[in-house]
Amino acid sequence: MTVQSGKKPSATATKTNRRKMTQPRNNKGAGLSQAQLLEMYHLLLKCRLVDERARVLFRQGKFKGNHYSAVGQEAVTVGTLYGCQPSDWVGPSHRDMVAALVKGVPVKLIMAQLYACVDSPDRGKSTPAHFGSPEHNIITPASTIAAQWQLVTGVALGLKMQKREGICFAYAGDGATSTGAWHEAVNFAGVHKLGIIYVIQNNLWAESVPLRLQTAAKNLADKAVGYGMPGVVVDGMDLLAVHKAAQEAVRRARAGQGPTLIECKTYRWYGHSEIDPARYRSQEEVAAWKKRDPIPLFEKQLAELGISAGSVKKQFEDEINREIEEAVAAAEASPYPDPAEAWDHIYAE
Amino acid sequence: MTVQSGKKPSATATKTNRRKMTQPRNNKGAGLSQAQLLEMYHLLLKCRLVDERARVLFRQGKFKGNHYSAVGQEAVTVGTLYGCQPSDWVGPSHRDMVAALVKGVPVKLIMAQLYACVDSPDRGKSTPAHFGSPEHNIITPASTIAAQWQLVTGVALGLKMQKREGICFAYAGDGATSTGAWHEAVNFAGVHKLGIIYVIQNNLWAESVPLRLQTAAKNLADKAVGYGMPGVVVDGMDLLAVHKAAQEAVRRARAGQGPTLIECKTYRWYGHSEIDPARYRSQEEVAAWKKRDPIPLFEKQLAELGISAGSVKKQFEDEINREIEEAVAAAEASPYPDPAEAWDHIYAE
Amino acid sequence: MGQPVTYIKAINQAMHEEFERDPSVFLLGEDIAEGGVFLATDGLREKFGAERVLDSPLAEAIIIGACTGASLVGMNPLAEIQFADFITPGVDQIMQNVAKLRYRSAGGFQPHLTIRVCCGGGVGGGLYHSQENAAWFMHEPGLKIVYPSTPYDAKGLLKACLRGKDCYLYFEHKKLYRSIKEELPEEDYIVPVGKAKVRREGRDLTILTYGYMVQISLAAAERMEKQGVSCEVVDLRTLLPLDKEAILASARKTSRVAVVHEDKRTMGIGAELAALVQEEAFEDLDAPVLRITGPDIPIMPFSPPLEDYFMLNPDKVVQGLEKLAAY
Amino acid sequence: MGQPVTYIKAINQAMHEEFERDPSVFLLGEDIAEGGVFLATDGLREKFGAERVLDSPLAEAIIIGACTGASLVGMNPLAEIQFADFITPGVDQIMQNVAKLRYRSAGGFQPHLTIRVCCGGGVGGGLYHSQENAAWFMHEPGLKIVYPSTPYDAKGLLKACLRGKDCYLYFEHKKLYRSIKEELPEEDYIVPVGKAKVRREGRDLTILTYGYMVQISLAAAERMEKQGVSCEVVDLRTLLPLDKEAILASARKTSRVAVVHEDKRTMGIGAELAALVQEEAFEDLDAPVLRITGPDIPIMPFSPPLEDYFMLNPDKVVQGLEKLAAY
Ligand SMILES: Cc1ncc(C[n+]2csc(CCOP(=O)(O)OP(=O)(O)O)c2C)c(N)n1
Ligand SMILES: Cc1ncc(C[n+]2csc(CCOP(=O)(O)OP(=O)(O)O)c2C)c(N)n1
Ligand SMILES: [Mg+2]
Ligand SMILES: [Mg+2]
Repeated sequence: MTVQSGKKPSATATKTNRRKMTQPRNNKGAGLSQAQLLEMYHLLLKCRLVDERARVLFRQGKFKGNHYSAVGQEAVTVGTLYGCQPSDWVGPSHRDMVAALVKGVPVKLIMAQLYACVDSPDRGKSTPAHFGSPEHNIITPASTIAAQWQLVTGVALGLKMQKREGICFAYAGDGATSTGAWHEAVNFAGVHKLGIIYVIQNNLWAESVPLRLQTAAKNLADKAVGYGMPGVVVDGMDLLAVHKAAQEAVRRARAGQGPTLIECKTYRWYGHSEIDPARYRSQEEVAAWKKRDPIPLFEKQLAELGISAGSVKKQFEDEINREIEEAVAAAEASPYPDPAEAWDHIYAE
Repeated sequence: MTVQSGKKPSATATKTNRRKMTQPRNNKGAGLSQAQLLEMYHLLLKCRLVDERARVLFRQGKFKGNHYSAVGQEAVTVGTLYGCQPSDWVGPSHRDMVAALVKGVPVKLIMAQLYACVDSPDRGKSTPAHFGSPEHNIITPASTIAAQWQLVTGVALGLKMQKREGICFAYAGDGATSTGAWHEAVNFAGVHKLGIIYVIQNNLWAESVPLRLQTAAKNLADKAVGYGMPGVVVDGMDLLAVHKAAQEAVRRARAGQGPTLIECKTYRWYGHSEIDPARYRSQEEVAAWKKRDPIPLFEKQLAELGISAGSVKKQFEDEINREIEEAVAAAEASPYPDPAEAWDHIYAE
Repeated sequence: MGQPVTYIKAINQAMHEEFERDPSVFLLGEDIAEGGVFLATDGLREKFGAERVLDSPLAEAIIIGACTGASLVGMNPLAEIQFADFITPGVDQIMQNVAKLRYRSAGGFQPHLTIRVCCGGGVGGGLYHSQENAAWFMHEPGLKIVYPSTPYDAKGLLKACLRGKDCYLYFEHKKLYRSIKEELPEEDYIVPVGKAKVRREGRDLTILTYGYMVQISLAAAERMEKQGVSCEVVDLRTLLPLDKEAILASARKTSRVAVVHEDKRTMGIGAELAALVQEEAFEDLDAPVLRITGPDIPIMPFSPPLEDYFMLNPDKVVQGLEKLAAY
Repeated sequence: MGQPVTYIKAINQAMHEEFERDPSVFLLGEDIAEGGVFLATDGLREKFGAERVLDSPLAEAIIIGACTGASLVGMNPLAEIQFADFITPGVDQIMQNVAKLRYRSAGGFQPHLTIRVCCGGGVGGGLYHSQENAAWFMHEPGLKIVYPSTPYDAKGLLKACLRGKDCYLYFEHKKLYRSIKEELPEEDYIVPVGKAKVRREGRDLTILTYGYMVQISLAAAERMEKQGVSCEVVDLRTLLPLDKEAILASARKTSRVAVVHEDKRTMGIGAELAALVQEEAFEDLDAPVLRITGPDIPIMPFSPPLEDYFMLNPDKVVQGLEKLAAY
């Protein structure tokens, strides 16, 4: 199962990335072929399963640091990034570990990251939540919220100046929108009409801080007008809706028409991190959002399009679980870096 | 000529601050009495004359540092601050030296500031552009743009927590809106519904940087929606228009209804500072704006209201110039601080 | 004396008591109303209400800016920076307003606030939950910096800050939160800002240290004792302004001085201490002031062996002290 | 050798030449396209176009963040911080991304950029146009800090940064901009990062200094010579990493060391230098390392007598050196 199968495969996309474009029976499928829809379904499941596995591993004490689960938010990740090209860049937030999967990163690399072993892209330097992969143009994020938002804005500037192929995807939560770093970056991209899609994962909470204490704005996407760019609010549980909104933003970005700010209303099922019991949220609130689980929701959409998810689910899950278990085994077997590596990579020369 | 003569004099306003409320002949006068309108006119002239005098003094080498002239922008200053109470606070920008006049500061203190002598409120510590007066609740601003915007937001928070009388006025330019500090402050005030009026002096330029390189927003006031507060665009050359917009914001603030963001479209006649020849602006642009000089514009408005500015202008100017010359003489005569004062006021204890 | 309490409980108690004592105290920070990651602020909102215990937007500059402003109209603000790593967006306010407003207004405006900063490594927190960066702020007269090493001091220093009139950075090391307990006096007390404390008397050499490293240094001193080297451990407690008298007295007494800190070496706090001691006690020194510190690498890496490599421990400190004693 | 040029002209030339040489060089900063307050960037936009000479919004963090990001895709960014005083809003990016991205990605991402920072006092600029704050950044391995004192070095060091692969802070002292001239080679040259230079040979004592203070120190050395004291003046040129070899060689040669810097004393660069010298050359020292620095007050005040009080001058340096020589 590969992932860079956007509608317009770029020069760098491999042949195997291209799939037959069988249109589903009606136009609800956001112009996606059946194969693409199933690929998205596969990715949705993969994000879920890898994340849930990471939660278990953390609770088993298999890795240190922390885990920031994105379970519940998968439709945002898959919907925005699906179809992106190898030449595109991602500036992930602390909750975006699984975004790497959509960009084609093998589970093995992510597990290596959790285990902080030599096989991780950063050889154990960064924490699990701050996965990056140079090979996949996923920037290793700093923990300071919205710092990566600035960096990836800079990448978009560089790509534009170099007239190089590729656009950027920036991710951050509702809390991040309050930071000065966030504001400066979005404003800058507006001025320079950069090819970047800003995705706000509005999950209503920043740790224990509710949205109403974060900002008095009605919608976070309302902020876009202050930067002279389109702002879009989308149901972050609806994979196809997210994807449609994202594709319009992607089209604009690739056409040099500038950035878009997309607010996805979503929810994290679990605490801010695995050590947060999240008692500040009511059980009703959590239950209501869990009812809107993006996976069954997408299964229903697939059914409406005449595609039976049930017939592939087990196969997909098995495939994914096999990759996960192999990845865990590899990470378990991989050694920690040598302490002397602490001195590597301080300077280039 | 006093200045705290708002329509609702506070308990702290002195008797002499109250004036007879003679309504002008039609309602174009923004509900102001003839005496109040003339007082505003007096302040407008005063801001102009003090600023022009400062320019001359700087060019004569009478003081160091720099001067950031606000000539052209007086209607914003007078229009927003006129009627404010002694208990109200001001967070001025680097261009707001003359705002102090509207808050009732004698010219003497301002000249002392320019001369950096012991009679200045900060005994020569701060630069001319960063005039503050604790006695008048004018915060001595830092030079880092929008830093005072944060401070005065904090004052508004404190006033609210203490249930103390008083609201806040924050000033900054178009350039300042790009800073993270600006964003964080406005957003914070929105959440806490603080009693603060944010005034953007949009003079189209930040040093030599034109507005289109500052932000892609159509209007800077558009940013308000992103903070859940009203945003108002007003002709910053029209004193009465500014005052009306400000009074509505003041009403909201005093009633506990929260902050307002007011964008005043205005123009600085001269360079960014006295050392800036401002060649980056076209002569046509400058000429067009000079035609909209707020002083004759207000004189016309007065005339329409049946008030003859001409009959008082000379008297006002003489009065003001006398105060200025006395102030300059006093500043000239006042000594510099003793070098040992460099060690004062580092700590409270 | 009551029950033994942890360092974090002592901090929590200090806040509870000062909120009680002074109605103008309020707390502003991220994720604090529910008690916070470490439960430092536990119970405050329940007891004193959401008007005095404010969850702020995710924006460190305005946390500090708003507190500073509020202090000008009679509030007594306590700001929390959740992790020291995240103080950088607030550095502008700290450097340009907090540290300078009193000065540049010639005392016309008198800002005062306390900023609690949770810092330090050794808990597997990785790059951005381990920074120990008080050094950045020691270059700023106008600020005072305190850094307790025990529950007693944690409580007493926090109370001193909340009763003082200056602008305080209060660093608390997360590794200490639950690792040590101490019985605290029942009655009200403060620990004065600006005073170091000799934690262990010694004759042969002096260790200047603070925070979590006090524990490590005491353990190292214990081991040196067995080798016949008597170490004096001076807990600085206040980093700015330094208690020069106490520092120099001990340096003159033992003639050999080591500085122990967790943070990286170059321009760490040890630089100032070494410069000061050699400047003022040159004739008394039998050896150069030795810096035993974290390595000069950008940030504490995450992987356990890398973290271990970064962190000081009694072994590493003993190694340094042996060299110093043998000089 | 061509015409004598000023320090600022040398900076301007370096930029022109490197823009010419490397099409991936671009400049991002406030108020730079028109040439800037001091005309440092004069002529660049006219010659290389607005696509490579970008006036940024008023936002230091994104100036640095955008440059860092752009460097990841092959650009060679030159950022300008108009006044060192205004670097604080960008400190977050500098500390957390610029200095650490290479490290925390284990070299997977290779940021590189040059940040020009106009600093220093003595020009009547007052509190926020006089700060000299390189010290804040010396605690950050991952950064390199250069600080030229002559037109030759200004040009050569800027070129070295623009050809290097690391992240450079390039401090330029505004007092030097037009106060000294020097003939520069016609041919292309660089001054290597990391190498100090002896500006004046001497036998009796060493002055470690940099930037504008090199001029002041040379003047002071001149006067000491007349008193029969021969001073060696070492211009550090690079502050991070320090050229330890050159520093220690001179210290060992003269046995008496003074550090001269304009910035305030506590945790100023002199702290690290004093710590280093006593650490490595203790046995060679005949006197403690002396710090001759600005006073520990929050910021350079504006009023002329206060500014004079803050700024070092040859008189004050001579006073210090006399004490050191007499020790
Ligand atoms: C500058 C900064 N301040 C504080 C933190 C601590 N912190 C980590 S995540 C977080 C909340 C983030 O909320 P949001 O942006 O809504 O993202 P979410 O976690 O909900 O996905 C905070 C405060 C940080 N990482 N960086
Ligand atoms: C943080 C910061 N960066 C840069 C500067 C230098 N600077 C002083 S005024 C100014 C332009 C301000 O423009 P604007 O906000 O539009 O106000 P105006 O001068 O037009 O009134 C700049 C960049 C500063 N004072 N603070
Ligand atoms: Mg959130
Ligand atoms: Mg402007």
